Amino acid sequence: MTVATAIVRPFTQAVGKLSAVHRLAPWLLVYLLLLPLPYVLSGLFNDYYVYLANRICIFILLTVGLNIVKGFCGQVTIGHVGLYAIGAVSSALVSLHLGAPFWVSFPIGVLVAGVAGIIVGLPSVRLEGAYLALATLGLGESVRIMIAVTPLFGSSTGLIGIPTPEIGGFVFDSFERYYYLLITATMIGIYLSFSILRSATGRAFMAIREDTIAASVHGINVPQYKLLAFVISALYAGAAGALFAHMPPGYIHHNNFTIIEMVTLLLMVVLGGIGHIWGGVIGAIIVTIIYDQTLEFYFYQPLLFGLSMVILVMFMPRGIGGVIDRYFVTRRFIGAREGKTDGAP
Amino acid sequence: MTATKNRLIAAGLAASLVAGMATVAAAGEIRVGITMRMISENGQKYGQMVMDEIDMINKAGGINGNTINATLLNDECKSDKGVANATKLIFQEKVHLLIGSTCSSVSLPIVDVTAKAEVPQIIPHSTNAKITQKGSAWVFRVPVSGRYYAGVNAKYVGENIGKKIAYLCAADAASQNDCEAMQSQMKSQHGVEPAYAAQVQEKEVDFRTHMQKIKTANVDGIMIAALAETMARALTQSYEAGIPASVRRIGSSSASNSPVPSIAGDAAKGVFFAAAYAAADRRPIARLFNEMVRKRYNINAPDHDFSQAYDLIRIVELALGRADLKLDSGSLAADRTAIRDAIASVENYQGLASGPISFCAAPTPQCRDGNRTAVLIAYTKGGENYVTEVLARVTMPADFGL
Amino acid sequence: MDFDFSSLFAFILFGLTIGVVYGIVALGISLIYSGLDIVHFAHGEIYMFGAFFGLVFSEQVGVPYPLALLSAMICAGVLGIVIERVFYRRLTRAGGGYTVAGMGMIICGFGMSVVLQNIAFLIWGADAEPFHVDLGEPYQFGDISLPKSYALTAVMALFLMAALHFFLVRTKLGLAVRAVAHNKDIAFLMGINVPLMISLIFGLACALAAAAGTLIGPMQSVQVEMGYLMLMKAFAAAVVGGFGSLPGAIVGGLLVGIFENLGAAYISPSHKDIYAFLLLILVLMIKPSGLFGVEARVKA
Amino acid sequence: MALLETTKLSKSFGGLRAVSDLDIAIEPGTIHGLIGPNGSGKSTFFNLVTGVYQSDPGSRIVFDGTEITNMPSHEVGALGIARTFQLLRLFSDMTVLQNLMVGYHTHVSYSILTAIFDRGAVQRYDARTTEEMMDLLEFIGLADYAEMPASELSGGQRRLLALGRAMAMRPKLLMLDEPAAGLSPVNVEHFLAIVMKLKEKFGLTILIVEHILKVVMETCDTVTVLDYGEKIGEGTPNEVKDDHAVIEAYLGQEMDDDEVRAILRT
Repeated sequence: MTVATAIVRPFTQAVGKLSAVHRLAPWLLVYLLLLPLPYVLSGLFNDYYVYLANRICIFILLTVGLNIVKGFCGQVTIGHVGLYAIGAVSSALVSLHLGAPFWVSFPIGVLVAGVAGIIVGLPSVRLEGAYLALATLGLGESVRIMIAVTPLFGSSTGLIGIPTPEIGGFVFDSFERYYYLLITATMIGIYLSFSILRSATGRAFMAIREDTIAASVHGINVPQYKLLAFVISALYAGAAGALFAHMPPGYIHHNNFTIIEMVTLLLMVVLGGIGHIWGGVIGAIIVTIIYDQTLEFYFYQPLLFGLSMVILVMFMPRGIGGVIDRYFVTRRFIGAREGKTDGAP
Repeated sequence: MTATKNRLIAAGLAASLVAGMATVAAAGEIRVGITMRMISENGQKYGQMVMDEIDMINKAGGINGNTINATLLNDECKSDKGVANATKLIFQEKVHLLIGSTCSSVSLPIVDVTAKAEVPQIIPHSTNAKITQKGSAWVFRVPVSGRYYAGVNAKYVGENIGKKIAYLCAADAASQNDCEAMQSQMKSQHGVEPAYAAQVQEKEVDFRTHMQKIKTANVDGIMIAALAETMARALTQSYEAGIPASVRRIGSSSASNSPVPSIAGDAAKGVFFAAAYAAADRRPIARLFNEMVRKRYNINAPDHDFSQAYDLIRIVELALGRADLKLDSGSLAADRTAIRDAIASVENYQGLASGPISFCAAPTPQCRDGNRTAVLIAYTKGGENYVTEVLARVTMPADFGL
Repeated sequence: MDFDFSSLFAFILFGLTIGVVYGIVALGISLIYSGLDIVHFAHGEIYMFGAFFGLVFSEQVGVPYPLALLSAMICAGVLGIVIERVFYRRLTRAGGGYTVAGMGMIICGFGMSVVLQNIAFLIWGADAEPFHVDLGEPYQFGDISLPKSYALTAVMALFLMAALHFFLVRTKLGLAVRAVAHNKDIAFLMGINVPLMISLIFGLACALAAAAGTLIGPMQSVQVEMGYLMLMKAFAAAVVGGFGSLPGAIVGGLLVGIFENLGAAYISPSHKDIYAFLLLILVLMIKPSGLFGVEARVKA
Repeated sequence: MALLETTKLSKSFGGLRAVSDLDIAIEPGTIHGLIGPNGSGKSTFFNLVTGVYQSDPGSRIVFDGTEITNMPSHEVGALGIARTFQLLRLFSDMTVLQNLMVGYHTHVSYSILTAIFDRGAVQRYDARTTEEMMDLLEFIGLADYAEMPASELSGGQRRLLALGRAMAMRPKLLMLDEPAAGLSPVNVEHFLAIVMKLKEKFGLTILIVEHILKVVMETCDTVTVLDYGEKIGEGTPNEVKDDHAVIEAYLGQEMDDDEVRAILRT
């Protein structure tokens, strides 16, 4: 806890100072700092870490989206990989069969995932808790089966040779180059999630999560906001999927979208902290690194992951983000008590 | 005070993490990376065998005095994990040679990774024809490509069994490929359409609906293309549904895996399939191999996945011996190219496999699909102590099925 | 495919015989839901463990099949009780806060299913294990043959359901269980040992899943991955029948079985696993409370 | 004209009639009390008016000239009806200020697109709203706790927060569901004082459901008495107090004096 404090405090102070200059300043600074990361990674370590950074970026996009619908709106969806798959396959198909460049296929992939989000969301907004979890679990698996058995979607062979993006002769064909694309998308994704969640919309999501009836009575159109959360998270999943599809070597296969991937995403969100904006980011980074470092213990890896999920839920239900939040709350709490000594009603 | 201390601890943690991630590749050793599906019992045993063989080469003095350092990773038959493993092996472990994968859907994307990184890749067991059709100069396939199997099967089926064939194809990469190729071969060789064809799920458990339909369709043979366990279930259920033994059961190449006879039991009797190795092979080398596998890995009769992994190691040993390797810090790229060229120069290698394995320099399927001979094998007894017999041995022309 | 009534009858029969197994698993899921208000996402793994227990008793210990079935049920019941006591109880008791109450339970169940699956993997490996139970030649109905194992499964399943019904309706303990399922607070005030009843419910549900596993093992062979698909279908069955309704679970199971077999026979066999889900969505759209469910009242 | 008027309002749950042919009219600017024994339909009435429950056919609810029968809750809220809950239903994991900001939701003028693409505008807008909400918090005495999660507040503060959240909606009609339940007598006084001040300041109409009769007797202009979902009496507190039917329904016959005193808090 105190170690965490030591890491967090200077960071928050710096952000505070920068924000005073311009609200985008800290974002730009972080972005600029992260841009040369591939060179640092390949210099310090090797290109494999650039690849890992790319994977982390994709996971971050997924978990940030998942956190919106799950952490903020409180809707337990287990079908996120399905939307991820839809984004990946549709973007890949558009560029493979219509020959469209990435800059066309990517938004199409995102949009198709968004539309899928609406289609899933419409029945789902009527469902609560367990029912929603069941319905979305079925959805994720159904999407995978559809891909697995339909030749157009790659079937068992997968979609091969999905073209890599290109802009003005600059081809994003290596992990280093693709990283620029991913880090840009990721930073935009995180920033937008901040914009959405730190607004009336985000507060409405949280209100729905806390108490649906109270939210509704206070003027929040619950079904509409639930659907909105669904669609936003679907857009994130679609973007992650499309970026994954075009990442070299440009290959997707239905077994990239199984329930195991969903478990990994869940673990990332739970570890980082459900309902904590940075939660998904923290979780994606930590889980990917731990996963990589334990690759050689592949027999015990899933067991370790499953067990940590159970233990986290039992003993640290709000994850790392929750611990950080807790720290700030405690500080403010003490501050408030000290500031007001004459006793409140 | 405490804040400084905490900051120090944090910095220390970060530093140790960094130190843990950076591994230094040692010079003077040949680094080989392996990515395989290490989940199934057989998968683990092939992996074990490959590692054991490499150990033995090292114990016998290595290759031209250099030891082989092998790293084995599990890809769970998932393409993204396979790509991650290949990337890790290539860039972090800086391997000279990549062996993998056992699954077509993993080998397919890895071909692009190795082609781009210019690392030779040699495939122990993936039959999908597209793998070598990508035109990579860095890929070599030891097993028989699916396109050859289909040709052999179709020829035998059309001439000896009949032309009214029902197909049950599972939705995994190898089976689907086998199934489609077989159907098109039946059409081109004998001019017949399937009497019944259904695609089932990869891990289907209940085939009764299909068997009922096939029973009423009155066919000469049933082709079941599926992974071992799925095939075993389908075989059992075909007898339960009352389809007589006179209707021949034709398996895809995964019928050679031992779970098929051991799970299907008596239902495995009479099933025949094309594969790259028959345990019933009478050659001395095969007999010795069977004994070795039985002793070391407690497997009654090794299937062709074992023989192919074994052949692969022997080919790798041969090629590494021929290659002129410097193995110092600056020679990685040159060594990789040398190994590639050495493998490409392997010609008429006669090991356990059904036929001679030959590679050549051109990045074409003709050059890179090493083995073109399939043996047709039938089970004469199912169960744990299954027995097979060889029906025929057929070599196909190099550009067959392209 | 040509249509004829004999085939149609066969497909429905196939659906019924497999549906009855979905029904038993769904029964357990419904029981847990009505008793504990949680959806048990690890129930498929309990089913898988049950099948392995049955396999071990039948093939390795060498007891007769019926005894293996009973032993598997007992073992899985104990396993279920241990899981509930050690893990779930903590969460259900914690209450309060959105993270802990609903979502935590679902995530915990999910994690538990991964844990159980991988424990089974470490013990038994990933390969399918043959489960030989020789019951003799299949029954013949004209052109249709029905293996005796399926017939036995159907009979056993019906017997188990009847036994459960008898237990819940006719015994004092069953009454206590129903009271806990209805309202834990009132049951507590009436002097019922609520935690014990909850354990009992959990154990019973897990025993049912194990029964299903042992019954279906000989027909489909036993494999670590078998739990997940069964879970999906049993969930569909439970929702179709009305979540928490016990007769509904059985009817739901039969419906799912028939629906997916007809779909595989007449529409497309490769989409077989999707049909259960389609049925689930259809029911949720038309009657969210399921066929036998009662509309839940919101309390403001 | 009455601000809120229900005609033949009915609601059955299965066979049970929770509210039956209820005609209630609430005059603007008044404090209207709703009393009755447990299960007499008071909370159901709240839920019907605010759209949490659907009423039976034939019912009619009119608010400020608009028919709101079976209107979804959020639209009812937007029209200017705010309510509190018996069990408070605070947004526990959100801060006190955020709770109020949610209350203000219907008045927020920017859309989701603005939120996504013009964060600056949103920040400026929210800063203004925050100021307003801080004034309100000052008014109810919770300003120092603005950044604290609602779950950290004490019981009395939580009741105040529920009130503040309802007031953030800028309602015309404020419906309080047992606002004094669980409060000590001193805190009840404090709470009522704040309610009265709010009424003055914003010209509110208030509908109050309360078990503590003393509260009702002291604050209400009109009182409606419910029993088994039916109206059994209506009038000024003093009229109702002497009504025979009311006393019988409310106090029953078996009650001894101590129990009566306990309920009346006299």
